[in-house]
Amino acid sequence: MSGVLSASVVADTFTLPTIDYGALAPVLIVAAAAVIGVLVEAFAPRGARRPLQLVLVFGSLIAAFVAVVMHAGIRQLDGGGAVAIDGPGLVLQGAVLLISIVGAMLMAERMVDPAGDAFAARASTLPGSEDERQFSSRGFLQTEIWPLMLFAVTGMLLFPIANDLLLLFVALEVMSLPLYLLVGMARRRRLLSQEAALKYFILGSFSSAFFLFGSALLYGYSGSIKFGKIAEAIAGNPGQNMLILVGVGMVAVGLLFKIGAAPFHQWTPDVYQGAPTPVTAFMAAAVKVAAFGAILRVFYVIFGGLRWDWQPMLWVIAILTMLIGAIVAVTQTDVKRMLAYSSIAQAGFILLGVIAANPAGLRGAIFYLVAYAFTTLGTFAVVTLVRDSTGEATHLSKWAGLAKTSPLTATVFAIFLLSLAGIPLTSGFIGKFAVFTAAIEAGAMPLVIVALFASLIAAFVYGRVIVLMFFADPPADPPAVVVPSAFTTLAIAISVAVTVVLGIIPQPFLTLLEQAGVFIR
Amino acid sequence: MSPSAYVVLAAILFTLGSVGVLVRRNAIVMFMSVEMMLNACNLAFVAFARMNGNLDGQVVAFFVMVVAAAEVVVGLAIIVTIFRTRRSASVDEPNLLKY
Amino acid sequence: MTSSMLNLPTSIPWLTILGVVPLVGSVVVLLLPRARETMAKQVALAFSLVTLVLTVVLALGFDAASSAPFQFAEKYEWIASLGISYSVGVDGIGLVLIALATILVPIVMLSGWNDVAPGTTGRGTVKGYFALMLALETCMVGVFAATDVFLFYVFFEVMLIPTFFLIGRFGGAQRAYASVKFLIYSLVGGLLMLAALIGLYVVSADVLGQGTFDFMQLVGIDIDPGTEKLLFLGFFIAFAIKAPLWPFHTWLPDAAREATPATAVLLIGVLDKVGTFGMIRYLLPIFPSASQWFAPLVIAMAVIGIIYGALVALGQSDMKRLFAYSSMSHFGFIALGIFVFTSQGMSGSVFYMIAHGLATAALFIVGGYLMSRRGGSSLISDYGGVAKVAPILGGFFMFAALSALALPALAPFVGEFLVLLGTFERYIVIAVIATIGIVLSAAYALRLYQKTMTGPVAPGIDGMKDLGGREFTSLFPVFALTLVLGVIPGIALNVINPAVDRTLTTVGLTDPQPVLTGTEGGQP
Amino acid sequence: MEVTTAAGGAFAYLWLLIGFPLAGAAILLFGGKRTNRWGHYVGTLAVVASAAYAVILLLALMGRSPEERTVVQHIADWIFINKFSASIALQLDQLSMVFVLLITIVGSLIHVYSIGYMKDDPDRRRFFGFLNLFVAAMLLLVLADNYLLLYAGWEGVGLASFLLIGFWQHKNSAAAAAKKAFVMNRIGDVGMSLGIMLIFVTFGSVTFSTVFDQAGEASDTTMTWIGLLLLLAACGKSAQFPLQAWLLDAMEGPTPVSALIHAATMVTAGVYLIVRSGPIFDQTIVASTVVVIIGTITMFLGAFIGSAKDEIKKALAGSTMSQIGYMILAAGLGPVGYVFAIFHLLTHGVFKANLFLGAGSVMHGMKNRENMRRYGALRAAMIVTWLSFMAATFAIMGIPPFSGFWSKDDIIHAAFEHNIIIGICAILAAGFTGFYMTRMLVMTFFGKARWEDDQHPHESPPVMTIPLIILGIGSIFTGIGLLFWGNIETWLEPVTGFETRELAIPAIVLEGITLLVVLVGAAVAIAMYRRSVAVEAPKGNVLVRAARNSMYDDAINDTIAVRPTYWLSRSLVWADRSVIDGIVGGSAAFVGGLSGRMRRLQSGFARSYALAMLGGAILVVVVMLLVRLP
Repeated sequence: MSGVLSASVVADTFTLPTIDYGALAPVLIVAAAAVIGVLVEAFAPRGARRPLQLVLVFGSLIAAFVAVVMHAGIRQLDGGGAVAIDGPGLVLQGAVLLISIVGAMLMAERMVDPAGDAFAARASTLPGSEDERQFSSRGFLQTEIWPLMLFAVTGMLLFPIANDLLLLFVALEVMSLPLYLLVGMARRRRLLSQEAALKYFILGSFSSAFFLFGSALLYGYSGSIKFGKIAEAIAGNPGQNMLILVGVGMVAVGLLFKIGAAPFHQWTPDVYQGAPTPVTAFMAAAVKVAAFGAILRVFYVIFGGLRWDWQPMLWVIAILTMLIGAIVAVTQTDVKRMLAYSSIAQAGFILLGVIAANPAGLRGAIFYLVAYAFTTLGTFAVVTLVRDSTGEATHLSKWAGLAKTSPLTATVFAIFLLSLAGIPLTSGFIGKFAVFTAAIEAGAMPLVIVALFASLIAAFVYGRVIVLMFFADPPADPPAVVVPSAFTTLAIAISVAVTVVLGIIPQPFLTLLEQAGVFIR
Repeated sequence: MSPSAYVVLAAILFTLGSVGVLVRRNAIVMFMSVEMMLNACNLAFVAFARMNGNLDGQVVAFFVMVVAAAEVVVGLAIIVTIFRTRRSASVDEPNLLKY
Repeated sequence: MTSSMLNLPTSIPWLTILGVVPLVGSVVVLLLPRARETMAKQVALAFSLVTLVLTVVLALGFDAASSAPFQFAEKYEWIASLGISYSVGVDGIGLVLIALATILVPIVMLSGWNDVAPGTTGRGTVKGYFALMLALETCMVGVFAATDVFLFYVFFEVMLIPTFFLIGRFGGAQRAYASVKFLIYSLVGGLLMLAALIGLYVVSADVLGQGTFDFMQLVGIDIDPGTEKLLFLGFFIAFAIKAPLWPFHTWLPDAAREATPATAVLLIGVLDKVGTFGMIRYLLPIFPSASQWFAPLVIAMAVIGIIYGALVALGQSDMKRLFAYSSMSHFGFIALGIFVFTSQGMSGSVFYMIAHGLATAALFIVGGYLMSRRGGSSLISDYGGVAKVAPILGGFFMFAALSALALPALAPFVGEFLVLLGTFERYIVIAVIATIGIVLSAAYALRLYQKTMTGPVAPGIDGMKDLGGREFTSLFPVFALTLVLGVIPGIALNVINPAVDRTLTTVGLTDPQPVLTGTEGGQP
Repeated sequence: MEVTTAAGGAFAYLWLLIGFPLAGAAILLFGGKRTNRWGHYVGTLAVVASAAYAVILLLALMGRSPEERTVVQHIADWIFINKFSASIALQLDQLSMVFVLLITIVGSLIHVYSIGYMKDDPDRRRFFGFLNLFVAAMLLLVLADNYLLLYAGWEGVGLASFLLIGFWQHKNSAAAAAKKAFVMNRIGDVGMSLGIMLIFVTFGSVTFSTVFDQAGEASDTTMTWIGLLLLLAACGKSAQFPLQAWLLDAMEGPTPVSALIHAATMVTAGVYLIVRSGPIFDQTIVASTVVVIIGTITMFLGAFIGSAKDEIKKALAGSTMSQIGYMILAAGLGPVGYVFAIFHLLTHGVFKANLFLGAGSVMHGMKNRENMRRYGALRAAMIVTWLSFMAATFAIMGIPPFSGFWSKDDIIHAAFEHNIIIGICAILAAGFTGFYMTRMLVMTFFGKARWEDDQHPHESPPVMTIPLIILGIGSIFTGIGLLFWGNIETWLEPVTGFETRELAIPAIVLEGITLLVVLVGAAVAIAMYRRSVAVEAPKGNVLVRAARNSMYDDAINDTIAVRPTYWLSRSLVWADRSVIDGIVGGSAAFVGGLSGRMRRLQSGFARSYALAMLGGAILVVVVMLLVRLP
C-alpha cells in the first residue's frame, strides 16, 4: 500500500517553484521584523525592549509600505502561482500597512492609562492577584504584543495576495493566532478580555476547520489548490456537482466569519467589547481589509464562473448582516459593543461590492474598506480617551453632554459617526455611493433598497449618540477626557484627515484604484 | 477500498467533530473536537491527492498539522489562563459578554 | 427688467464666492473666544449682510431676457470617474430663492439676537448658534445654485446637519425628540433620493455611454417608462417629505414647535422650499412623462394638504403648531401650482415660495417676540388682549395673520391667486376645492388673532412691553417686502416667468387657450 | 358702445382720489402717537380733498360728450404671466363717478361727525386711520378697471370693515363680530375669485371693457355660472340672504362706521358689482332671476328683523338689509332696473347715513345705550337730531317729495314692469318700511320718557349736528336733484343701458297705492307704540320672536357650517396625532422592540454561537444547492 504510494510519488517529477523575493519584500520585511522582535524579547534587557520593539514595528511597517509603493504596477504570479502580486493586492497591502501603523500608534499609547498602556503587565498573572498588583505597580509593560502584532500583519499582508488555498489557509492562521492572544491581554477588565479571547479562539478555529474542509472539497473537485487551475476546472465542465458547490459554501463560511457577516457575526460584539480597545481598533480595521481582500480575490478569481450560484447566497448573507447589525445596534448601551454591531452592518454594505462582481464593485469595495477602516480606527481611538476611575467609560450614559466638557473630542467623534452614517462630504458617503452604484449597475436594486433601509436604522443609532453628546446634559459624575500623547493624537488626526479628504476629494484615490485594475488570474 | 470511501469517512469525522464542539462544555474537549475536524480535512486532502494523483493534497496535510500544532499552543495558553482565573475549563462559565 | 441692470465680469466665480462668504464667516465666528458673545453676533450679522449685498449685485447683474438656461455658470471637474462635476449656475427660480435665503438670514439673526441666553432651554453657545446659521446659509445657496444633480444631493443632505444641531441644541424642552424626528424623516427621503440618483446615473451611463450627473445632459434623456416612474418616486418622496406634503408632514409641527423662531423661519421659510424647488428643477425636466403620469396623485396630495392643513390649524391650541400646519396648507398650494403644468400655476408657485418665506418669517418672528414676553409659552389660551397692551406688536401680528390668509396687495395673494388660476385652467373641480382653503385660512388666522390679540387683557399680559428697536428693525423689512411684492410683483415675476416657460417647454406642455380665443386646451 | 379715452387734463391725477385717503391712512397708522393730537384733522382733510377733486372730475366729465365719459388711467402692471394680465389701472365712468361722489361726500361728512363722536376715545387716531383706509379701498373698488383689481379693493374694504367693527376690540363681542364679518365675506370671495378665474378662462382677460365686448359670444351656461359666482360675492358683501348674518353683529362697531360702511357704501358694493357686470347678467336669464329672488327674500328678511329689534342700530341694520334687497332686486331686473338700483343706492346712502348718524347722536346723548324701549320723548332734548331723523325717515318711507320716494317708486315701477308678483312684494316691503321706521321714530322721539334714572339726554355738539343737518337736507333733495337736475337715467345710460316698458296701470295709480300701503304701515306702528311701550319686551308671537332673533340665522349657520367644521377640525387633529404620526412612531417602536428581542439571541455562550455558525454553514450550502435545483 505505502509502497504503491511512494512509487507514485517518485513517479511525478518535482519542479522547484521560482520565487521573486523582491516582489514578496513587504511580507518578508514584516515577517523578519516579527522574528527579530521575538529575539529581542528573549535577549534584550527589559528596559530596552519597548524602544527596540517600537523601532522594529514602525521601521518594518514603513519599510514594507515603501516596498509596496515601489511595486506599483507589478502584475505577476509568483512562487509557482502561490501568490498573485497585482494592483488590487498591492493597494490592499498598502492599506493594511497604513492601518497597522495607525493601530500600532494606538497600542503604543502610554499616557491615557495612569497605570501604563492598555495591556496587562503579565498576561499570565491572575486577575486581582498579588503579583498582578506587583507587576503593574512596578510599571512593567507587556512587550510581547509587538511581535504578535507583526505576525498578524504578516498574515494580513499574505491574505489578500494568496493565490492558492494552502497559502490562504496559512495566512488566515498566521493572521488569526496572534490576534487570539492580543485580545486576551487587556490590562483592565481582564475577565472580559480573557473570555473574549476564548470565544474568539474557539469559534475562530471552528470556522477555519470549515474553511479547510471546503478547500479540501475544491481540491478534490479540481485536482489543484491553485486558484487559476480551480477556475479553469470550473470553466472546463459546466455541469457542476455537489463537491464544488459545498466546497464554495464552506470556504465562504470560513472567510465570512472573519469579516463578521451574519450569522457568523456573534463573536464580533463580545470580542470587540472584551479586547483592549487599541487591539479592537486594529482588528476591526485591518482584519476587515485583509479578509475582504481575500474574499474579493476568491470570489472574483476562483468562483467568477460560478457567479450565478453564489450571488443568491451572498444576497441572503448580506441582507441578514446589514439588518441584524443595524437593528441590534439600536438598543446597545455600550459604545464599543454599539460600534461592533455597526461594523457588522458596514460589512454587509461592503458585501454589496462583492455581490456586484464587476470592476466597479471591486473598486467600490476597496474604497469603502479603506474609508471604513480609518473611520473605525478613529472612533475606537476616541473611545480610549473617555475614561473614569475604572478605565474607559464605555457605557453610553457616561457620554451624555460630552460636547460640554470637551467640545473638540465630541466634534471629532461626531465626524466619524457622520462618516459611518454615510453623510455626504465624508469618506463613508463616497464609499456607500461607489458600492451602491456598482450594485445597481449589476442589477441588485432590491438589495440596495434593503441597504438603504439598514443604513437609515444605522443612521438613527449614530444620531442617537450625537444627540447624547451634544443635546443632553452631562451625568452627575462625568468622565474625564484625558489628553493623550503624540501617538494617539496623531492617530486620530490621521483618521480625521483621511475621513474628510476621501469625502471631499476622493478622485485621486479612485484614480489609483482604476489604475490598479482587477485581480490577475 | 476506493479513495472515495476515505472522503466519506472524512466527512463523518468532520461531522462528529463539529457535533463535539457543539455538545461538550469542557474547553479542552471542544478544542480536541476542532482538532478532529482538522484531521478530517487532512484525511480528505490525502484521499483527494490520491484520487487526483498529485502531491498537493499531501503537502497541505503537512502544513495543516503544523498549523494545528501552533493552534494548540495558542489555544492551551488561553484555556489555561481562563482555568487559572476561574478554576474551571467550562466554556459556559465565562458568560459576562452578552446581548 | 428686460435685461441686466449692470454687467458683471463673467470671469469671477460669483456664485462660489456667494457660497463661500458665509462659510468663512461661520469659521471665523467659531474661532472667536467663547466669552465674546456680542462680537460673535456682530461678526455673524456682518457676514450675512455682505452675502446679502453680493446677492443684490448678482440680482442686478442677472439678465432676465437671456436665453441661456443658467447664468453665472461655473463648471469644474470634481469626481471625474463618477461623472460628477462641481457646476453651479442660476436661472430665475434659483435666483429668487437664493435671494430669499440671503434676505432672511440677517433678519433671523437680528430676531434671534438673544435666543441663546442663560434663561433659555437651549444648551449651545452663542457663537455656535450664529456659526450654524451661516453654515446653513452656505448650504442654502449651494442647493439652489447647483446644476449638477450630485452636487445638489450633497447640499441637500449636508443641509440636515446644521439644521439638526440648530433644532437639537437651541430648541425647547422636547428638542432632542424633534431633531431626531426631523433627521430620520429627512434621511428617509435622502436615502430614497440617493437610490434614485444612482439609478439615474446608471441609466445615463446606458444612454450616453458615459454616466453623468450634469443636469443639462440629463434633461431629456429617454428612460424606459417603468424605470422613469421608479426614479421619479425616489426623488418625489424626498421632495414631498422636505416640502412637506400630506401625509409626510408630521415632522414639521414638532420641529416648528421645538425650534427657536429663527431656526423655524430658516427651516420652513427656506429649507422646505428645496422640496418644491426640486420638483420644478429636477422632477419635471428629467422625468417629464412620469411627472405627468403621477400628476393626479400629486395634485390629490396637494389638495388634501391644503384643506387638511387648514382644518388642523383651525383646531390647534398651540401657536407654533398652528403656524406649521398653515405652512403645510400653503405648501399644498405650491405643489398644486407646479403639477397643473400651466405657466400661471407654476410661476405662481415659485412666487408663492418667496411670499410664503416672508409670511412664515413674519408669523414666527412676531410670534416669537410675543412668546418670549410670556415665558416662552406657545399656548394660545395664555394670551388675550395683547394688541391693547402692545399695539405695535399687535399691528405686526395682524399683518402676519393677513399675509397668512393671503390678503390682496400682500405678496401671498399674488402667488395663491396665480396658483388657483393656473389650476382652474385645467382642473376646475380641483380649483373649486382648493379655493375653499381661502375661507379656512381666514378662519384660522383670524381665530388666532382674535384669541391672542383682542378681548379682555389676559392675566400675565398687562404690562407687556411693546416691540423694541431691534425687534422692529427685524420685522420691518419683512413687512415692507411683503407689501412691495404684493403691489409690484413684476420685479420677481419678470425673472421667474422665463425659467418657468423653459421648464414647461421641456415638459412639452402649453397653457390651455381661453375658450373664446382658442379651441384646443380649455377645460377638461 | 362708449369709447374709452386715456386720462388727461383734469383726469391726469385720477390716482389722487385714492392717493389722498391712502396717504392719510399711512400717516395715521405709521405715524404713531406723535400724530395723536392732529391726526383726526389729517384724516378728515384727506377725504375732503378727495371729495373736492371728485367734484372737479364730475364737472370735467359733464364737460364731455356722453360717449367720451369713460376715462382709463394705467398706473402700473400688476400681475401678469404670459396671457394673463391684470394691471393697476383706474377707470372713471358715469357709474364709478356717482359712487366716488357718494363715498367721498358722505365719507367727508362722517369723518367730520366722527371728530366729535370719537372725541373721548383714546384711539381716535387709529379710528381715523382705518376710516381713511376704508375710503381708499372703497374708491379702488369702484375705480378698478378690471375684476382682479376690483377684488383687491373688495378685500380691502373687507379688511377695513373688520378693523372697524372690532375697533373696540377689548369687547369680546366686537372682536367676534369682526371675525364673523370677515369670514362670511370670505365665503363670498370664493365666488368672486372663482368668478374671475372663469371669466379669464372664458374671455382670456379680466379687464371690464374686453370682457364686456365679448360678453355676447360666450355660452349661456358659462355666463350663468359667472353670474351666480358674482352673485355669491355680492351676497357676502351686501349681506344678502343667505350670507346676511354678519351685518347685525357688525353694529358692534362705532356708529359712524355703521353709517359709512354698513349703511351707505360698503354693503352696497354688491349692487355695484352686479350693475357693473350688467353685460354678463344680460346674457343669462337664470342668474338674473336668482338675483331678483335673492333680493326679494332679503328685502322681507330685513324688514321683519327691522320691525322687531329693540336696539336702534340693529333695527336700522335690518332696514339696510331690506333696502339693499330692493337694490339687488332692481339690479336683477336688467337694464330696466340698473339705473334705479343705483339711484336708490345713492339716495339710500344719504338718508341711511343720516339715520345712523342720528341714531349715533341719540346714543351719544344717552350714554351709548341702544335700547329704544328706554328712549322716548327725546324730540325736546335733541331737536336737530330729531328733525334730521324725521327727514331721513320720510325719505326711506318714500313720502313725496323726500328723496326715497323717487328712487323706491322707480324700483317698484320697474318691478311691476318685470313681473306682477315681484311688484306686489316690493309694495308690501314698502309697507313694512313704513311700519318699522315709524316704530323707530315713535319709540325714540315721541311717547313718554322711559329713560333709566341716570340719563340726562342732551343734544350733540355742532361738529356732529352740522353733518346731520347737511344730510337731512340731502335726504330731502337728493332724489329730486338727481332725477330732474342730474337726470340720472340719461347720465348712467351709456354704462348700464336704460329702457322702460309701457305699463298696464298708470304710474300715478301705482304711486298712490304704494303711498297708501306705506301710510297703513305707519299708522299701525303709531297705533301700537304711540300710547305706551313696555320697558321689557313682551314675549310676542312666534314670528316676532323669530324676527327678534334675526330669523335664527346664527343658529342655522352654526348647525350647517360652523359646528361641522370645528368637529371635522377636531377629529383631524386627533387623526393627525394618532393615525399618521402613530404609524411613524409605531414603526420606530417596532424596530426598537425587534432590536430588544434580537439582542437576546446574543446569549454569550460560545457554544450557541457555534451552533449558529453551523446553522449558517448549512444555510449557505442549502441556498447554493437550491439555486442549482431548477
